[in-house]
Amino acid sequence: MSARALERDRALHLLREMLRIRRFEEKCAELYSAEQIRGFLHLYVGEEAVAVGVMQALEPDDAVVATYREHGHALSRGIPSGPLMAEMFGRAEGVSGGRGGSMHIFDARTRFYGGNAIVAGGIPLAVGLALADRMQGRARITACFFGEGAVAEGAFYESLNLAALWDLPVLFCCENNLYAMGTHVALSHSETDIALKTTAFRMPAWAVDGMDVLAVAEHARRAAAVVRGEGGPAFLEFRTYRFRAHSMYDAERYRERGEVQQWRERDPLVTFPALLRERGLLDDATLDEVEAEVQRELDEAVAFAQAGTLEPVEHLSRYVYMDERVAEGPS
Amino acid sequence: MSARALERDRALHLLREMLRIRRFEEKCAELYSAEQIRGFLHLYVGEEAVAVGVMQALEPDDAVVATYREHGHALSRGIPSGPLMAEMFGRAEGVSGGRGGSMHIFDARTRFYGGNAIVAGGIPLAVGLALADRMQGRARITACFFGEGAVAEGAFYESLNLAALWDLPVLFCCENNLYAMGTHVALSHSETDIALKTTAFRMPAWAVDGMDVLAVAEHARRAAAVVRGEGGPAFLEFRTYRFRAHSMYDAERYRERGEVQQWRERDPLVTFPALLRERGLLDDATLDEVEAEVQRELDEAVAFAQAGTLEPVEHLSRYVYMDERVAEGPS
Amino acid sequence: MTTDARGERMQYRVAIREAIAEAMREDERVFLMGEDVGRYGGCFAVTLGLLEQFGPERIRDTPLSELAFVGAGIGAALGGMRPIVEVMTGNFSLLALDQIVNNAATLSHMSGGQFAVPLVIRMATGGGLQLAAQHSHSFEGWYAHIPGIKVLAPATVEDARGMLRPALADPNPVLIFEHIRLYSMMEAAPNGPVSVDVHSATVRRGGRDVSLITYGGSLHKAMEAGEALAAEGIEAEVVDLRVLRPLDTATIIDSVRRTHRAVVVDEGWRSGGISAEVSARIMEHAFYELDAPVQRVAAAEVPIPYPAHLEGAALPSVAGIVECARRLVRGDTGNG
Amino acid sequence: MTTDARGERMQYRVAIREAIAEAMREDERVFLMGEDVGRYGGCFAVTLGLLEQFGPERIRDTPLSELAFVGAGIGAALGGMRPIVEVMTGNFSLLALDQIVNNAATLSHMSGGQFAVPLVIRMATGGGLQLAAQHSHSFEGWYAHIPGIKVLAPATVEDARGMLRPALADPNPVLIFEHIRLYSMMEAAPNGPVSVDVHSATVRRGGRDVSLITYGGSLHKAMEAGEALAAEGIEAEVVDLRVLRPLDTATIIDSVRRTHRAVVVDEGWRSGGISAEVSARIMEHAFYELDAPVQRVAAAEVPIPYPAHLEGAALPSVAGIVECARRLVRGDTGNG
Ligand SMILES: Cc1ncc(C[n+]2csc(CCOP(=O)(O)OP(=O)(O)O)c2C)c(N)n1
Ligand SMILES: Cc1ncc(C[n+]2csc(CCOP(=O)(O)OP(=O)(O)O)c2C)c(N)n1
Ligand SMILES: [Mg+2]
Ligand SMILES: [Mg+2]
Repeated sequence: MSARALERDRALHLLREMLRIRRFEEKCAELYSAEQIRGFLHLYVGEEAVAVGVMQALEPDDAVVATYREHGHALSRGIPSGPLMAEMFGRAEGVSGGRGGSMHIFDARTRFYGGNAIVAGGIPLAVGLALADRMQGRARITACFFGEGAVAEGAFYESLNLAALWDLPVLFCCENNLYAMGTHVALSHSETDIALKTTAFRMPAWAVDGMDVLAVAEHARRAAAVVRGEGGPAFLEFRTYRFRAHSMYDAERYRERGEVQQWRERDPLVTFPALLRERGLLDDATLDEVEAEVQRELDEAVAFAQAGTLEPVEHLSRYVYMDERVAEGPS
Repeated sequence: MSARALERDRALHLLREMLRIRRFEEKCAELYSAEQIRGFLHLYVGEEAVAVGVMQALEPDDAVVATYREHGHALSRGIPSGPLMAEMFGRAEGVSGGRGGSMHIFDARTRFYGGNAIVAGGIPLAVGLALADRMQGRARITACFFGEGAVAEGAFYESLNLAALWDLPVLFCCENNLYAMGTHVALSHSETDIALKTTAFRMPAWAVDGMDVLAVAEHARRAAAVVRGEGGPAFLEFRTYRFRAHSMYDAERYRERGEVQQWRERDPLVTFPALLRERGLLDDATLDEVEAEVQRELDEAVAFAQAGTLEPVEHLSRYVYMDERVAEGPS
Repeated sequence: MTTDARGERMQYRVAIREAIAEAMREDERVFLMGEDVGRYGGCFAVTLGLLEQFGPERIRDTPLSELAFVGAGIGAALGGMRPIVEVMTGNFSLLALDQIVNNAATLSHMSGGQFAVPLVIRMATGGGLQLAAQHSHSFEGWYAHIPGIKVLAPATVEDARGMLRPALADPNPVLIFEHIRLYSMMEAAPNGPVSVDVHSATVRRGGRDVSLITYGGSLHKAMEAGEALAAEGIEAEVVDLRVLRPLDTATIIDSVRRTHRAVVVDEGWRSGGISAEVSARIMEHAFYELDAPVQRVAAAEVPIPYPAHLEGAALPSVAGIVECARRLVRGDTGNG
Repeated sequence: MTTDARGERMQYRVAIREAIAEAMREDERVFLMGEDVGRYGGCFAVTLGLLEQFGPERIRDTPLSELAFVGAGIGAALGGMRPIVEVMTGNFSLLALDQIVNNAATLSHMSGGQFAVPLVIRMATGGGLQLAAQHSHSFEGWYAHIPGIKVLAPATVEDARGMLRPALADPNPVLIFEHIRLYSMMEAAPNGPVSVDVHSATVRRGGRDVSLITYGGSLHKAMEAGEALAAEGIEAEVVDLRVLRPLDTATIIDSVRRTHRAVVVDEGWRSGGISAEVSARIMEHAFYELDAPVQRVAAAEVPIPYPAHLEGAALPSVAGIVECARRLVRGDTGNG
């Protein structure tokens, strides 16, 4: 394949991945209104470039730890959309057997360790996963996602210190979307330059435009190489924005419509296709094709979820305790 | 009084205060061996310059929050040595009514809020005390002491952020004595330059020679003025050393005798008297006099404690709940 | 359900909001802090509009730092304020537990009575909204184990409206647990400055055949069960504990003396829940009054799952209460 | 006290140390982490010498970061290791509770059984060394409320030696509570690789008049009380619960069936302690076997104070157990 063809392939892949997330979540919002999805639903709309970009830097054996806003990470990590949608529906065919719902996506096959709904609750887990790799002499890394709000939690600081102190292969990925629910970063942090936090731990950090999927991918690639190579942690702060409400219960009293509008101009699903067109890598026909593909996958996912079954009530207590050692996936 | 006389007075005051702590604690160690003091006993021997120096910067209305290693802070804050020693003995005449013992010194009169035996557990309290002052428009400050080990706790980071974010009048005083129990600072922190931690919070910080009581007093004075004036927090890291074991249960396997020896050369109770002699502010007679004074106070304190009574067992449940609003001291 | 409320009907969340606003108007020392209590309006919309009324100093949005801001609440109480700290849910409060148990609950006692901690901590509790295994648990019974704190569980709009005032007047730390399923409930609430008793349990429904002893979100299930049982000719008395620490043993025992049978209903997990404590107290104080062993209807011992049918199966249900009470009254407890 | 131990006598702390060393020798995936477990030798000298044997990678001193290193233990377990995490005392473990309750206890269930968390957390518990209100409390009964974790309480050197192996083999998080007063106790311990049963309670002393049901540090008080009661002609059966979650109800009930009377002895606070759960289970499973109401001897509901006489008064005592059992057997329970 020519360099040009390669570039085009890669670009279309990134676009397709972001689109898969966008369409998947738009559908989720619709299904939420239709009461087929319940509980808390946190959408990633606007932030897709971050998950998609970072995932390009991971190997199949690496681990991912994410938050309750993790559909994008799950999809771009390779969790099939059918079981993912079935999970939203609470069906037994869901990726977590339907028990977790939107906030608790788990997948042993892709080493996807949640889906954690305690803000910053996944960060110590990531440190531990990396510790296990380090002690077992494996070259794997763990990518750990969290918001800028999580950076106020003690768990964040304790974990960064441990990771740096013990030289653990964690790629910390902070998604700074300026808000923690309704609390602006300036009301959460005395020092709003999030990447500076790592000064306290002697950890290398980079701030990255999280609306630019190529920038994300490039920084993630470099940082992941550092982490994999030397075994020590690295920190990436992605400056991004969530276009929609925090969850489906949010009236968005805390920000101006104008602010959202401004950020929408930087929508990666607007700017990236535009860039590709400019570079001659995308035309209407191709975009239509990608959209159609994505739509097909989504339709199948919804059909899969809707055909899903409910776990028998008699199984309620199953897995409160594991009876025997389970296969630990590709661990 | 002449400037010289003033200087002499002040110098002798500092010396006397440090000596009071040293002799008090040496006596405590002895009484511990004699089983008159029980539980955990953490001595401050070697670190006296820190508490004594900082206390010079406080007004009577300010608040102090300390740790389980707080005899020095209590004495230099003005808690009388009789009730302090009685507390060690668990007598009803103790400053905390005998219920707390060595680790839980409380004194409403001097606004001494513990004596906290959860590492870093007092730091959020200090933030709250300062918040109360700020909201009530009072110019008081809160001095909060903790070790470099505590700096690894999430509570530390969360608290620094809150204090800086809300511009609260807290003077954070980190006593970096290089060890947390048996764990060297290099095994606790990926970044061992503790004062740098505050970069994460935009808080002014200074590192100070904690073995030099004049340096401590001078830095504390300046920092306290900043805190009192502008209302925002400041951070002081005191580089110091504990000469004795962590507590009475410690075999000190984690450090070389030579290291202790080296630090002993910087003992403020050696170097400060030497300095005063050099400057012609101290002679043998005066030192003997101070020693005698200190000894007299100590003898009285021990006698007071030994004459103390045991709280009746029937009072065990008293103050689990406060029945009526108590006088809140000078709050 | 409230017996002497004469005011207008309002939502439980509004009742809490009004109680907070009233306290803030009356006492300058009162302030509210917590995550998203201000600009967002509260994660369950309890505090909506308070920021506009009282400003950001007194309706204080905090960073995500449960341990520090709860600790700061304790410190502020020591410093002369009357803080109301909101922790979003019981599950998150575990992050602040050290400050609550090791500081708030101990300071008065271990200082020999020198300090009081007049602090109120409010939090949402319970399941039923499909929020899954990190948002749905009931820890109020667990907190009720800790000497030095008090634990309130308003189950009615009247209590939601009236418990805050005495809680703020109390020189001790008081935790208030608000059940997430009750926030939207409408009931009549008393007008004006009100204070309800925060020492006693109360009988919400009289009956002679069996006592259903419960609190919070489960009260409403027990009341419904009472109706259903009445239709079968079984007269259930429903006791609302209201105060989980200190427990009002006398009201419990009085009820059991009347009915000689009891079912404790609790949304906490069964083993080691407050239902066990109630059962043990009846054992100790009314053993010879019992015609049958005290039963418990509690949450299944599982992390609460997301799907509605499994969550429903995990939590106490009206049908489950009815069946348990029926068996108890009919003398079929399967007890050896 | 142990019945079938044939090995040499050793301290409880040494038994734990040997169990750790054995596990580390046998399984490369096992490692120990916690504050001062290495260079210091462990705050209660349990791990003395292990660093020299196994090196700093596997005997890992941690910073003061309970939340993160317990969470890292969970993560390491997910990643294929078999971590033993030491938290110095139960009081400090509250800082890590979020990770234990919201992660360790839920991950298997909420992931639909995809992940196991084969983690062991050890901590010291209990009072009696005059360590006062932030070091002396007993939270093992509290932890026993949480589905998804298991809770062990070794009361003998044999159990201290033998419980670690099955705990490490368990794919679930297992918490082991070591009573601070037992560390220096000497008893015979079994030799070589040993594993004790970690599912059952056991009868440590036979008797027909009353069951003293207890565990951990209180076992020894109950045994002493048993002696004293025997001298008065009262034959007490002493049940050591050993496993606090899941509780072995059958052994408890069997004993009550024999004795028809029970006293639960627990160093945790009375209200909402594990003693309440034991009482409630007897209520549910053996009500008709009871000749008198089950009694509890538990800690006074106060933060444990420093002075010996007050601490002594706050904790269960041999005399208190004897008196309670005597009154129970003589039929004087003051129960209405
Ligand atoms: C410990 C904890 N506290 C509070 C919450 C409620 N909550 C859920 S998401 C959220 C905001 C988190 O903000 P951030 O970390 O920036 O992530 P974002 O939602 O912006 O992606 C809050 C407060 C929670 N889930 N866990
Ligand atoms: C939360 C918590 N963890 C562990 C301990 C046990 N402990 C008491 S003091 C101490 C070391 C603290 O070191 P540092 O903060 O440097 O203070 P220092 O003792 O050196 O003055 C430890 C680990 C504790 N008291 N609290
Ligand atoms: Mg955010
Ligand atoms: Mg230190």
